[in-house]
Amino acid sequence: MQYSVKLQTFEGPLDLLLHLIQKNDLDLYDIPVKEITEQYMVYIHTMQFLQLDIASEYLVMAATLLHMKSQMLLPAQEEELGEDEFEYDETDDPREELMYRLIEYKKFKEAAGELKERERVRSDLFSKPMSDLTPFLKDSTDSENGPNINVSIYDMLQAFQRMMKRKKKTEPVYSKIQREEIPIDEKMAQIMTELSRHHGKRRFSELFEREEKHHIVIAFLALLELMKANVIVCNQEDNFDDIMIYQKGEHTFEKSSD
Amino acid sequence: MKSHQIKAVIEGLLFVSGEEGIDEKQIMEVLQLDRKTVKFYMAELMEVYSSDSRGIQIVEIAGGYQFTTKQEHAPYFKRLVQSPSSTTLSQAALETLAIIAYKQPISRLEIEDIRGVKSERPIRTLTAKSLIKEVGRVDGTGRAILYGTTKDFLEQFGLRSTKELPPLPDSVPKEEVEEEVDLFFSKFQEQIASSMEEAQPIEITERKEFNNGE
Amino acid sequence: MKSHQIKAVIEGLLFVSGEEGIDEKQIMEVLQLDRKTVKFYMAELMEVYSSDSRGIQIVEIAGGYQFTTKQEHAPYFKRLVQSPSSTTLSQAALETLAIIAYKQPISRLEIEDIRGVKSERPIRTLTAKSLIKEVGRVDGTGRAILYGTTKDFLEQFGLRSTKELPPLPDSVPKEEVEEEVDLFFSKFQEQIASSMEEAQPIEITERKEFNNGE
Repeated sequence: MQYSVKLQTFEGPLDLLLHLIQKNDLDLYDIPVKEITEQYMVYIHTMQFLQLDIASEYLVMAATLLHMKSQMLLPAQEEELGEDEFEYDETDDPREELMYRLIEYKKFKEAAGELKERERVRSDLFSKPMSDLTPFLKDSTDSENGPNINVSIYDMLQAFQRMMKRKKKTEPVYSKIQREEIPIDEKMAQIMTELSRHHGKRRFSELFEREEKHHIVIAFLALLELMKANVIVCNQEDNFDDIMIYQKGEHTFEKSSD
Repeated sequence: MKSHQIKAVIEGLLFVSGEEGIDEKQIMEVLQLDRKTVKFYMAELMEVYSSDSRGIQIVEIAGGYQFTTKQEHAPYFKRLVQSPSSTTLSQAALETLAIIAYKQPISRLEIEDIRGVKSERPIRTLTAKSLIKEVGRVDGTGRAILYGTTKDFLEQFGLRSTKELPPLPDSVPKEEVEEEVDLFFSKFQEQIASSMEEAQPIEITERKEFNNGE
Repeated sequence: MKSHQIKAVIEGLLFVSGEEGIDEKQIMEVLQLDRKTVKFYMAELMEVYSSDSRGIQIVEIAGGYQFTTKQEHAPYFKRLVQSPSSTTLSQAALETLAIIAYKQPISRLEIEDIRGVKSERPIRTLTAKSLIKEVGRVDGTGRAILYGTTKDFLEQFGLRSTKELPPLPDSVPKEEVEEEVDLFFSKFQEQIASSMEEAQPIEITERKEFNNGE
């Protein structure tokens, strides 16, 4: 129980990375990728060891880090790459993007701390409820006006509707999840079949049957294996964008219909 | 503690107690003073507040004290109630008002269950604006206050009775729904609809765990 | 009307408005004064109330004024009344709120980009608490909702306007490392140590464990 409390202090992979950087006294402007990746992976393993749920964002970050690590180890590849996508300039430091995100996140994390402090100070100031002003209405000469509030019944209904909308999003969806065993080799083969069926190009989101963690993780791991085997190339345009997978070899990288 | 500080704290105590006022005994406890000393400071404060240049005065009520406004300022408060700028309601207040209008009589807890957040303040605002009032108490321990709408509420919205309220919008506008179909929600709406017919308080809605961690 | 009477009326208005506060405009309407004159009297009153011997002060928030007690007296009131904003926000909600406060108008996706995690829940909580609201839509397909802060936000954090927010820290000072050791982290360190010793490629162990999990 103790550690679940501790774990909640991480607000996501960026928060965790900041923590690791600070804890190990690393330079945010010159992140040692190998070290931070290893520590990050150990953290993920520890979470699993303690049988805690790992949010998908943490896995995406793991992928980013591993990719970055491999990018920094391997010599830059020369590729024929269609038009605009997928270009790595040799001079680009793959860490730059991550560094920028960490700095940006850190700013707001600190700002959140300041807000918290403000809230605390503010909560030390007490007031009283608004006085009941009805008595003043009662002996008013033009009392037929009522409280004369500038809202209509539709404002009220609209407010209600907004609340329903908000609540709707809060309700959970119940579904039964059946456990499936998907061997990684099988998944790898499946991905290659998928790729050849779709002109050597596929989105990551199209590689698993359902958006369940289990499926996503397996597909993701299979991807890593395929990358290691050097039969595919992956590209992600932006954070949280879908990952594009390209088959290497006989197929050219043509643009798919979408 | 110096005497001017003691008076300052008493002033604050009188203020936060608002219309309800505060007992001599409470002041004694909070400041760890004996009755005689409290009486002494109260006399001094009342003297200060009796000045013409003050808009609040201290009145003595059944073993306690209370801040009130001055009678000669009544016309200004009348104007305040009817001032066009004091007349909008926040989303929180409107939501709360809608729930009370359709589900009355209803307790604060039930309102909070539906809204998913604390609702003391909008209830106080609505009461102060004379749109809702206490209409009864829940039986049993606690005897929670039950709220309902007032005559002023009907006037404000041009209704002859609460039966004239339009039916509740039970569907969220389509274009605004970005999420996949939610089985639970349709269930929820069905239940609202049926509970409306039966005019029962909603109990079905919130589950505590939905709000976890926020 | 003499100036001391005007101030008296304002004092009364501040008192009855309590935690709702009162706008400059409302004071103008009630007293039939122009904005400049109201500002002048408010400044004088604030000065008077700032004295050490007073237990109430006037705070300026969200374009209005409000009577509150003083921070140094908080311990005396904590025992008597509930704090106005005693419901504290989670870290997730605070981070989301900070991003919205500084970057408004901003869409959920942009917020998630900065935080690196899904942020629907904190957004809902903040909306329910009336701290943020929809302030517009992104042009084009999808028409994502743009969020901004509300007047309640200013009130809860004691701000006159969002311009009063402290500047965002743009340099990154090195912070002291928290020295909290707990069960989790000793476990964590152990694993680091052992994985370092074995010096195995991390990818291999990873696969096995992911397969077992779930």
